[in-house]
Amino acid sequence: MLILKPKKDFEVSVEAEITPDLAEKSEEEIKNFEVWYGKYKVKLGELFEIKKEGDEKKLILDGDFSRVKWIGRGMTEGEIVVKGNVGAHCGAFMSGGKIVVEGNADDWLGAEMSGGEIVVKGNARNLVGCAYYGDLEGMKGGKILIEGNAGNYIGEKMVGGEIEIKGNAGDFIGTEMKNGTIIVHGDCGFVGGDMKGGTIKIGGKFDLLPSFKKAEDGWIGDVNVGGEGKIVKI
Amino acid sequence: MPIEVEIITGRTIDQGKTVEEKLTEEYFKAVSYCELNEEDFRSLGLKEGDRVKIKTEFGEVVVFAKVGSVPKGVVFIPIGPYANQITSDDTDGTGMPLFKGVKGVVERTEENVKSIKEILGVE
Amino acid sequence: MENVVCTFCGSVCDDGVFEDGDVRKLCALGKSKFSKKERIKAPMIDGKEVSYEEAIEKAAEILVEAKRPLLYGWASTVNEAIRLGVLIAEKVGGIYDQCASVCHAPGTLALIEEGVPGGTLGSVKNRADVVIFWGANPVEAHPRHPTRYSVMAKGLLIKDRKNRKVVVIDVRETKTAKLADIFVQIKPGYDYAIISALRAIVKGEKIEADEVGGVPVEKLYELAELMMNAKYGVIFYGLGVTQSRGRDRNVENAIKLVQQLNRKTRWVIWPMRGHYNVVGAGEVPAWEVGYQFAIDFSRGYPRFSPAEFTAVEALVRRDCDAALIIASDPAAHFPRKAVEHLKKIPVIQIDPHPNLTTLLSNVVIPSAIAGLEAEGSVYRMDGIVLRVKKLVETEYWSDVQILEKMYEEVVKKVG
Amino acid sequence: MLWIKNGIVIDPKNGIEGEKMDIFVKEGKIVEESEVKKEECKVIDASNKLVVAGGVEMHSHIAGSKINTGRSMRPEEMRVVRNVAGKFRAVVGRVLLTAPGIGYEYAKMGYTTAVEAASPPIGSPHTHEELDAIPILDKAALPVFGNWHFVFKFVSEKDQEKLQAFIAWAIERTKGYGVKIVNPGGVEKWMYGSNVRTLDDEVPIYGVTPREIITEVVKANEALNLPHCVHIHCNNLGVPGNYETTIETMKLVSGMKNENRPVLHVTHVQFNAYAGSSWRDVSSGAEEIAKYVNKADNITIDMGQPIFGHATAMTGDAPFQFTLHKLIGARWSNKDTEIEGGAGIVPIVYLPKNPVHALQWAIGLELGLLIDSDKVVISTDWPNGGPFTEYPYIMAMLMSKRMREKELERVSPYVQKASSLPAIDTEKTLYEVIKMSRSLPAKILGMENKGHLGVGADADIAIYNINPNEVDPSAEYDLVNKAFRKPAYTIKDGEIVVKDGELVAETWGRTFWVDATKKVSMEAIEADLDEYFQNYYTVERINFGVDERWVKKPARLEVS
Repeated sequence: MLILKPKKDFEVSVEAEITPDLAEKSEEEIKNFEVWYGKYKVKLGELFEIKKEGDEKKLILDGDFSRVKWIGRGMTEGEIVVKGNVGAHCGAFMSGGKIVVEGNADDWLGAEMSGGEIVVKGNARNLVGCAYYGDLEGMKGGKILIEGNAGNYIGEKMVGGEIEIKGNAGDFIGTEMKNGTIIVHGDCGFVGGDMKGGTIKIGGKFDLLPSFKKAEDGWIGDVNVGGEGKIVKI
Repeated sequence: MPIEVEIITGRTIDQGKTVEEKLTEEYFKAVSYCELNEEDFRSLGLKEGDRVKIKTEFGEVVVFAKVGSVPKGVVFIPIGPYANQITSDDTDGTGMPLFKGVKGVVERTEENVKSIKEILGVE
Repeated sequence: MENVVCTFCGSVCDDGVFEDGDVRKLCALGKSKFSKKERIKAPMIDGKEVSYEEAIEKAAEILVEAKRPLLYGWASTVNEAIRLGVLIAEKVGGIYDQCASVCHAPGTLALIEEGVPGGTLGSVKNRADVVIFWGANPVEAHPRHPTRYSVMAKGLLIKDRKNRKVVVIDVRETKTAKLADIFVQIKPGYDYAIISALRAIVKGEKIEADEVGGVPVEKLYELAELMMNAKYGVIFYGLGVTQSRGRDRNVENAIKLVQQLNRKTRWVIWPMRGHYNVVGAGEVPAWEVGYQFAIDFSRGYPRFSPAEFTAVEALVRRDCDAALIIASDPAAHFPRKAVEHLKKIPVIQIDPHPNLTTLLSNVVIPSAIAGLEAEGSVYRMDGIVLRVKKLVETEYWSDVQILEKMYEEVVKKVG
Repeated sequence: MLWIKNGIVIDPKNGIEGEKMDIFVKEGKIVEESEVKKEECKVIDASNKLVVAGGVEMHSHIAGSKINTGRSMRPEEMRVVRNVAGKFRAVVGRVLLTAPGIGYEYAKMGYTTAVEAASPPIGSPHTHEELDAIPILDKAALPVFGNWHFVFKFVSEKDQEKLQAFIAWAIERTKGYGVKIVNPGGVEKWMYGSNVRTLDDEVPIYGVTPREIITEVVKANEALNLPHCVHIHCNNLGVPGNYETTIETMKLVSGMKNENRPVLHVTHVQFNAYAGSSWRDVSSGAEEIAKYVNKADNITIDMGQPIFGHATAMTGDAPFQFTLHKLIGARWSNKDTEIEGGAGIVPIVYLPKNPVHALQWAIGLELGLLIDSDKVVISTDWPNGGPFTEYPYIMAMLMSKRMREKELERVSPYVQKASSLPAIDTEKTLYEVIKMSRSLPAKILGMENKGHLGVGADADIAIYNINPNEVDPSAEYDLVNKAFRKPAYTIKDGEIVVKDGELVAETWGRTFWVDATKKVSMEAIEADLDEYFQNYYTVERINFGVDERWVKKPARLEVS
């Protein structure tokens, strides 16, 4: 297990593509692991206090990581626990393991992830589980649970997996989604634009698009793409 | 009584004509007002030259009030430093702030309209 | 001097007549561009007048020392200057962003998703029998657009205003709405839903709702009918679409509508780009480094991310620690919170005229006015390149001269 | 001054076929041995190495609005990092590339000249701005004429004098190099939502046909005696059965002759060489086309070879691009351009197991193999067929049946019945592929100082780590493929720009343009120009085009 603590309030954001694999490395290697601080490549040890406790594949990020991006990028196994907030692209491309964010998550949480689990105890911002610009598929598998609220553009171009939001979500949920499930317990804006398949379950109020047809247990669409996606009230 | 509105910002000819002379009285005049629907204008008890305070979750600003061709419940402000006191700084991950469609409230006020330098906080 | 190219809006009219410091044939905005105005008198560092060389060296030092400098603006200068800006951003490992990120960049995001079926303004003038302005108000933002290119323009197939139907779709009855044959007033924030409805109707689907976004469904059927019966139609969209709820998704949806319409007849869609060379501010970096805006060079190669590297995001997130502002005025046009951070970091400004950003800048470098005192290439809103001219002599350095020198200084410092 | 010592030279234009010899360079030119002071020369030891002229790319989309829109719409293409900023520019791009990347990557393959194959006339200032951003290479651009209303008008009036004057005017104004035609008449019909299907379909308003447009424009090009012949992208591109249109187009110039070059270059023929009546029964028409081209003495082609993987279709053939968009459901950009023509862009992927894609791949190779090597040029029509950086693959494939057999194993079996590729035994020689990538394209372009190593030629030289007298390309195809990807040296205008496959210097090449205005009377078209600019253009006539002083390093070729 590896415990990281920011040494200071960062002037600009830090890009640290760290995964639980790092916990297996020697203390020396961990200290010298390169991260980006603005345009400077710096050693992890320069920005963070490092404490290693055994070889378990687990990272404890203790403190405010809201200005640290790309945490857990492409991780395959192990666990990351963020004690505070976390920066953008957390868990992007991850295929396995678990990330728990005790605070809030920034944009692009779990973007294009294909497996594993992300739990955010606070709120998440925009583009959760989405596809990066130009890519044709967003989230492919795994699960994202947000216990608070989420922002706009959730699960765009999703082809698998599940996103569950306990609170409210913003606008444009499940746009161009092909498969998988999105659950919003609270309210949200437009839902399922151009969705081809998959299911969106909503507990609260939302904006229904005119390109959906009423079905027995909700709505089916989007007719503009000959879609068979389902919007279901829960 | 304050009324709830949706705020939109946009270009105008006068704003455009003075955009390279921002430290002039003409620019100040071009950007320090808002347009309200006639009905809203009356319900706030306003007359030409009166001021209103507009508040949103992003800030507040005092501007002159005019009647304009906007629907009820919509307020138009020319783009510029006054509008930007109350527009959304949240880009929802797109990079584009929500310059049109922020919700807020408008009320009549006796407070003065700040100068541009005051708005910017450099004076 | 005849056939002078105007440097105000994206229409880039090229038929101005410049005589004795005055310009004819252009609109009120164009005239204002060529009129005499207050200038920044001399280069300054912290309010103290210095030489160009000193100011530029200081600027280079700030950019090189910053962890992540933001280089923003570019919409009101020439391509040659923009290219140097991109090269400097690459050298100093900064962010290149440009004015589109607060106007039409959502259109670029939509381009990424769907492409853009478009045409030049001449295609519209010659062929368009239906013209739709969606969330666009050219009468106030592009005053000669209606006469030169769209509403009243005459060309190959359209010989008369009567041959053309003009539709304005907006949340308020703008001055442009008064030129229209049909005005459709919509509820703010419902552009996306209305476009989805139109797509469904064009596709032959039935709409179950009675109204969409404040528009009765019958009216949408009429509009869809008009669109399908057009021989050559155009949607010009404005900031009403890109700066409101839905932003790029609105544009993307409108593009899908145009794709659908092209299965039946011909339609094109195009953004009403604002500044005279805001298109160039995207085209130049696209060929130099692959992207149009929101480009970060901190890793020595370009990366694109609107959620992080647009100027507003970089400022609101306090993710830049110095800024070079050129040919724009973010202090006047950015949300308050973004301006707050701009006030805290070292700012270099290059501009002919004093503006709000000048009041926040540590290094101010006055420049010659492109299109009046300096020449260069610019892109009209439809991507057509025109050459703006040098009409009068000046002592001021041009943007190109300033940036060439700055690039030289930067190279000296970083190698 | 350079002294390239003991290299094994292949120089088809000068009939040199693997001779050990020395090459001398002075002031950017190849010179006689007596011209240099040997003690002042930088000596390059080329022992056991192949020495050839720098490659000449005659059809690639290297600059202008299409390629740039392609970049903007495909950030996923631009995420591949090729070079980090430092001594040289940062370069990104998978198949699409940034402008610096184009220069670097061509040079890293031993190519030193490249021509932008389709420049919209009103977009020519943009094309030149991008050409100016491409380092190292010598460049040129071909403005597109086939759907320009002036051309329709003068062709419909059968007025050769005006047509010639117009072509000379247009090439001068756009700082162009030659005449390109893309789907003549078809792009205009796209403005009404359709396309032409035969050479005799009429264009609205003007009543002219593709047949008339092609015939008259070729006549004008020959009367002007421009260095480059008419360069045509045929009608019906991408339509099964279109090989017949292609041959019919070629027949239009039968009987016409030029001493120095062909009179018609038909480009990316692979896309125009389909037999069959639909995508279900599509097959190769390459053999028929090859038969015709081999027989004709005035036609050349280039391959338009698809490479498996990502590509971006971008052509001036706007209606085809829309059809492609509908067919594959990918994003689509379109640009209708004033009264000049149009363009479109659609991303594609060529998959080896896809029967149609595999067939396209096979047809490209068939054309390269079946057509005489003095009539077919190597091209991928970048980025339409895929990356130009795979030219070494194409060269190796043309030289090795064994390599083709191996490749055939991984593609759809559909090609076995729909094309003749599996049965072709031909193996081109090194001499032939050097011709197809150097002297032939230079000859078709009319660039006398390119594509060869004779005295007076530009010192654009590539040196590869293979000895043509020892290597057996048929068996050692891997070696050949690798060698062409990593030149020992690329020399541009006498400067070493690439060493051991790595960039070592960034230089700036020239932009060639052709001036034929002295051969015509401009007065003939003054009134027409004024009329059309006033009525149908949205820019003033005086603001149309490119002044020579705006171009970084212009090189004017006057036609007399």
